[in-house]
Amino acid sequence: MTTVAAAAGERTGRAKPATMAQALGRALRDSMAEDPTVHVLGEDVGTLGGVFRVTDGLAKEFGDDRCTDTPLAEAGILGAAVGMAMYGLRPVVEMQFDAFAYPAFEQLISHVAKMRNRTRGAMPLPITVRVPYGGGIGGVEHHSDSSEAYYMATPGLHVVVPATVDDAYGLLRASIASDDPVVFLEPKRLYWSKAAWSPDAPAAVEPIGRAVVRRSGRSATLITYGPSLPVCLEAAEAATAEGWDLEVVDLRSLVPFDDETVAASVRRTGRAVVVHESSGFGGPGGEIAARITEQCFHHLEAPVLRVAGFDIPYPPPMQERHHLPGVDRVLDAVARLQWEAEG
Amino acid sequence: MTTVAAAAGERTGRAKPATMAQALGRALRDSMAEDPTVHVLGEDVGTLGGVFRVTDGLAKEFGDDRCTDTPLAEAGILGAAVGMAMYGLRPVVEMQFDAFAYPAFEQLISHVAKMRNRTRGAMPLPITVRVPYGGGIGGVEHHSDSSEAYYMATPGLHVVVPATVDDAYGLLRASIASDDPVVFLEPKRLYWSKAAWSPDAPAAVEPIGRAVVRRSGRSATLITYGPSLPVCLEAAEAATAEGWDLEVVDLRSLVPFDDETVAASVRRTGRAVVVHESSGFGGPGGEIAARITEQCFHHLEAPVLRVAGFDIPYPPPMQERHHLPGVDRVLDAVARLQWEAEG
Amino acid sequence: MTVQELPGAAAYRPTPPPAWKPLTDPAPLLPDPEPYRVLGTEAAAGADPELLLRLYAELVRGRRYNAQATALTKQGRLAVYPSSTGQEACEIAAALVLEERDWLFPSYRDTLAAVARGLDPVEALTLLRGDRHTGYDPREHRIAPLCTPLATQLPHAVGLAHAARLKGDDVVALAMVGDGGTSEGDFHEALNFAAVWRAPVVFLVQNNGFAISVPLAKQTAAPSLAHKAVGYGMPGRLVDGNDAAAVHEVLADAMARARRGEGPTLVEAVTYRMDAHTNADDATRYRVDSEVEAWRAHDPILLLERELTGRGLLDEDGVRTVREAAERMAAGLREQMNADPVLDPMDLFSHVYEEQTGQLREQAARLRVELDAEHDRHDESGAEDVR
Amino acid sequence: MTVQELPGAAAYRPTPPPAWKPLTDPAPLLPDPEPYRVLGTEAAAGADPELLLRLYAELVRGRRYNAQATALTKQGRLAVYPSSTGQEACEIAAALVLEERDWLFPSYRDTLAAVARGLDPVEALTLLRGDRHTGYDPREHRIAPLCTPLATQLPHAVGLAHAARLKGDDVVALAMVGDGGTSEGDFHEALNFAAVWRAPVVFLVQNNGFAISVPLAKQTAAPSLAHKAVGYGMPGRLVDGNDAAAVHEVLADAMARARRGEGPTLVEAVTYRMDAHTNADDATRYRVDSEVEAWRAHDPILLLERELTGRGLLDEDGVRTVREAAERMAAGLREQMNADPVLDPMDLFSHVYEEQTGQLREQAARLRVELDAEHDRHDESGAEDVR
Ligand SMILES: Cc1ncc(C[n+]2csc(CCOP(=O)(O)OP(=O)(O)O)c2C)c(N)n1
Ligand SMILES: Cc1ncc(C[n+]2csc(CCOP(=O)(O)OP(=O)(O)O)c2C)c(N)n1
Ligand SMILES: [Mg+2]
Ligand SMILES: [Mg+2]
Repeated sequence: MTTVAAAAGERTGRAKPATMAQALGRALRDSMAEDPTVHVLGEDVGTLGGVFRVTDGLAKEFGDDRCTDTPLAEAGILGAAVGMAMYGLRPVVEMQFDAFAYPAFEQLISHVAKMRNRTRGAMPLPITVRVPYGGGIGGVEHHSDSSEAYYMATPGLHVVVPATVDDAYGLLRASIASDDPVVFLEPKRLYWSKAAWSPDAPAAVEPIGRAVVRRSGRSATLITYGPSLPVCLEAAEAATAEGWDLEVVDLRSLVPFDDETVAASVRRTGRAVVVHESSGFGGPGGEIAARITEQCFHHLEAPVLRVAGFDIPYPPPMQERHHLPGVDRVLDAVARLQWEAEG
Repeated sequence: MTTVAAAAGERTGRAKPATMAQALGRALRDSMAEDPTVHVLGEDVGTLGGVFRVTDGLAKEFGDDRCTDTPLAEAGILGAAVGMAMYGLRPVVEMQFDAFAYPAFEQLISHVAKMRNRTRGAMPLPITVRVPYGGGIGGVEHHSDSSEAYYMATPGLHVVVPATVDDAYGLLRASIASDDPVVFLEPKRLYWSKAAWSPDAPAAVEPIGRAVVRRSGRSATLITYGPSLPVCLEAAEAATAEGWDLEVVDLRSLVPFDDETVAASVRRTGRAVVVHESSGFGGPGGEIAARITEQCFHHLEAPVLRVAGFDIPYPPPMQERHHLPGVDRVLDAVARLQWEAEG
Repeated sequence: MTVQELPGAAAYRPTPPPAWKPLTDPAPLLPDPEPYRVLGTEAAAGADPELLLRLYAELVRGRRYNAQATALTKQGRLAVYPSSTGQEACEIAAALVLEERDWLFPSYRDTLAAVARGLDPVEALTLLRGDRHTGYDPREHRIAPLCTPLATQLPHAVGLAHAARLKGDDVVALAMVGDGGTSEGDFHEALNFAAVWRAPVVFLVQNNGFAISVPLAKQTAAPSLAHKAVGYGMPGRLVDGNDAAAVHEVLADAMARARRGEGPTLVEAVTYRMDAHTNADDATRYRVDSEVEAWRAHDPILLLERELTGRGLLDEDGVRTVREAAERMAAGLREQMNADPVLDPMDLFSHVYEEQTGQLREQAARLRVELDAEHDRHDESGAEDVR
Repeated sequence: MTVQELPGAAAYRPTPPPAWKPLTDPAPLLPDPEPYRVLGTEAAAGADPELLLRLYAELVRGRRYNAQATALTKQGRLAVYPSSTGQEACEIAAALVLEERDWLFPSYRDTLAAVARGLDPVEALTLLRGDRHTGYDPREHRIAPLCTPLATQLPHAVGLAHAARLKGDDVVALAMVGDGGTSEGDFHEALNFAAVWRAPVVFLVQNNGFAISVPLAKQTAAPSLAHKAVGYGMPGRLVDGNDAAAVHEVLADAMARARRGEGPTLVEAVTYRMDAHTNADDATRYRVDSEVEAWRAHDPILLLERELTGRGLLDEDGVRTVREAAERMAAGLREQMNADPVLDPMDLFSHVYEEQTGQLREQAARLRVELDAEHDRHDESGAEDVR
């Protein structure tokens, strides 16, 4: 793993409001500045700066060879990145939207995830695949898929999902620095979320794989990540009116999965709801609920419940609000956590 | 849905030992004979009869236009099948091996699964995608993947996995007759498993979506499907020596999921182990365990446990026996079902 | 006709190189070195005046449609609109060249082709308004759903054309794709299947110079996109995509060829996207105004108007009539799009499968409860029912 | 050199059709109508006798290697073997044409090329024996892992060659693929990227007439597979794949071209798979013996032997020496493959990630317990330790 020293300093610069998109762009820039083997490639990432402007300015600063507009072919992009990584580069691939990563599925599953294992460690592939993902931005079909279940089920991949501006920077730096391939899911609807953040002295970069408690509470635990974190935090606030003091855990990475943090929280609270935007059936929530139950069975006052997108294809923009798990749906699940049993 | 009258008769013919591969071939043949819109296409399905000989004889009987050797391009095969279905045909696609279905992933996820919904029912796609899948046959890399987690997580697809010779016939007939797309996973290592079976008067075709209790028992329920059914039945026999009377549920389809049968069994036994060959993390077992827990929480004496393939890329042939869940691993999980609590 | 019976294929056996022969003769497959043109050339004399006038009226209408749809995005009446301004000759010719029984496979940019084929503009725009994924019954209109994942509609067109041929139906599929889309694996696989199966399908590539911001030179190093045809054993045709008469003629030839059972054709129409990629795009980031201006002089409406007026087939009155009709269409569209679509959220569960699964029934019931609660809250607060 | 600086690309701006010019001149890209040959033609006079002798020795050795590996499947020493018998000229020429610093990207059929490049045959065969996915360090040998998913290795070769060029290293990648593999989308995307990036890569298609059972005529309708090159703007070359001297020369030219920075080349070598697809295949189901016989008369070893003996460069003694060396190699391979590989099941968890996750540590611990129990049982029963 390359060092990420530049990012490891103390936060000394003056914090100003920054968006997640800006923090991601800055993470790319800092990675490229520090490590000449980092190359960005994808559709429209160069001259245009990406359709979400995350790569804005990189081609100008580092040249077209470091930030490259590729032909329009996702399997080709990821396949070429595999070859570049085989030669010692550290490619960061942008897939323009979630559903447009599917053409690269074979390269991802059959090569990216398996090359280190196939060569018994001789040829790791330090590739980061950035995927703007999820709904809530009024996108037409194919622009709002939550695809994390596919990647989670594939041994050999790391799956990382930032939910805050800080983490967007830190986790992307850590992902690029990782010698393992990372599918880096960027919640599109948080791209323009803002937080006080100093690009000059970003917070220390933590290794991938640590969940974090975003809000402490004692009644029950909401377990979530990425686009659903703000929903859960809002729900937790609203829940105080009902007398519930909810803990909120942000997973930050689905692989590796931080069993310790999650189990510790649920053992404390005795109740848990997993919240995500992805469809429920076969989605991440099943795995998470099953793990919690295996590890905390005798601490559980109620079954772990799941609040998720419905088991339907992502709806058209005018209907998406009905699909996306919102505060009410989270609170409804909390209410179903068999409180009467408490007595 | 087209009728499957020919198969709905009583079993009157003389039963002889038949393999699952033969029963599958017979299902294709009978479907084609009955319904001229059924077309088989894929790599080597014609002249050769498929690398597993499942389509043997079809090109001869029905001509190359009904059973077609395609160019070597899985996305093209499935994409063409979409167009054929749009025109009213009922294509049955063969993917040569599990990992070689990945190039068709975008067509499957972004079109096959979504076309009915996209067109509000105007253009359903009655496509069956046959995938010889799973390990245990000594196949080199890419020939032994368990890919059901990907398909399960995709609303719009049915996911069917036969485990017996009878079901191979019946479920394939039902899948082809279904107006919805079906990913039909054929456990490779059961291709040559035999059972007494009469091809002349196959058993009645049940609709997709019903699990079945393969062995009744009262101590705990093993929930499984496809390649792991024989393992579970063997484990259940062995378990009698320990005094455990295990029930074995064969899911037969992962989508639709038969909550009733599964929950009824677990409510009776109070303990459950989910067994499958696919990797555990993010695999079907998480969903299944989570559902059971949601539905049977107060009947459970112990958390639902999972026995699955390890969270590793599928190993080379000489190592696969260590990866595949066998009888011992199932019994070990049963032993961990907190029997002491019973007393 | 089975695959084996195809000329060439029947006889095919691998032969050692001393006797090796190409499967097909490459010479007739190669495109002309320059895009074919009709307007302003000698070929124009042979063009049917009625067709030219029809094309003209449709081009003007199409231009107006593009402008109106773009305006609707500004009013929040459309979620997004990828304009085909500048490319109307391709859109219109593609629609007009089809018989009623033929099929159109449009990409996400091709609502105009669908409208020119007769689809109600509101139905055509549903995807982009954001209320439904597809606003029409594809089978009724023989227009496949507007396709967003690039090039994925091409194998569909091949499969459909193949199925029609097997059934003995005289149906040709015309599939549209952009220059960027030609880089996708699905383009390759579709063209190969089409040629091997001799499917009655015509591929129309609108080379408008860009895939969002990426210019053609970063997309391909080929002499032209039409040259890709030879690698599949089908003819490649290069045409001036702003010359409606030329596009119509080349496509008509390709359709006729397909109908005769001679297989697919790849047509590259060289054109230019005058607007930004969509209303959300900022084209100044990747191209210079002078380039846009150069193309303005080669505008498809201009070219046709010049031809028609030069030949006395069109006068100021004629122009006015055509423009007025286009204005009426635009006004109608504006009005229709002013109404909020009436949507039932419960529809989300209606078409996932033929029969709702138990899970979906449960989820639908949950949403029902939420909606009723929302309804009650709105009733109490006197607010409008948003369902 | 950046993409923008490439000739053509820098100047590229979409121009309206009156001024339209092809990006590249198609004429030099088209393959000759017949496969290029050296042996038995006038060109043979120019061939280096030493190279011919080297090729000959390697062909004979390669044929013996194929036979031995096939025999090993019968003895259960290999899980499967896809033989390249009949295709040795391609395999050997591909290996010999590379400099040490160059990279080879073999498909699953190309263990012979890897062995001819210097890889230990046992290491080359590990995948097919079934003990490891890859038996060697790809970076040490500059041989990518033998690739099973068809055509997926081609974009890897492009990416690697591109990376090397960006670094200023004089490295060319040679990527091998079958006729069937050319139908995959990855083939298309790789060739397009290579041409746009001008990557120093050579694509060698071994057209051996079949993809398992599917003959070329069901795979493509193209004049030849080499004709696909023009669609990417790279030269296509057609060569007699059983003429080792010709394959070597054509590949050497393509390598030199790539080294000069002129970009990729597509080479189609017309050859024939004399054995079944693999030992598990039954070729009688899809082809007739007479066809195999016709190709036997055009055997790569025969062609070269005829040339060498005709020119007095090889006599009976020379043939015997070469055959004996091949026999020694085969005997050595037999012996080496007789030993059971020593495998540690715990390795299953060692290379999934750089650092084992908690989950994997737990799973490894569980397997450890199982193995210990198994070990104890075997100890008790006096059986061998199978770990
Ligand atoms: C598979 C896929 N990848 C990426 C995209 C995102 N995308 C939408 S339009 C577009 C550019 C398309 O360019 P082109 O094919 O030339 O068509 P044009 O927009 O010029 O009509 C891209 C990259 C997509 N829709 N599908
Ligand atoms: C993506 C993919 N699809 C299918 C297969 C199964 N398969 C293995 S070899 C083969 C035929 C390959 O034919 P060709 O490319 O001509 O190579 P050859 O076997 O003749 O060397 C097929 C279909 C595969 N390995 N990868
Ligand atoms: Mg374009
Ligand atoms: Mg071949």
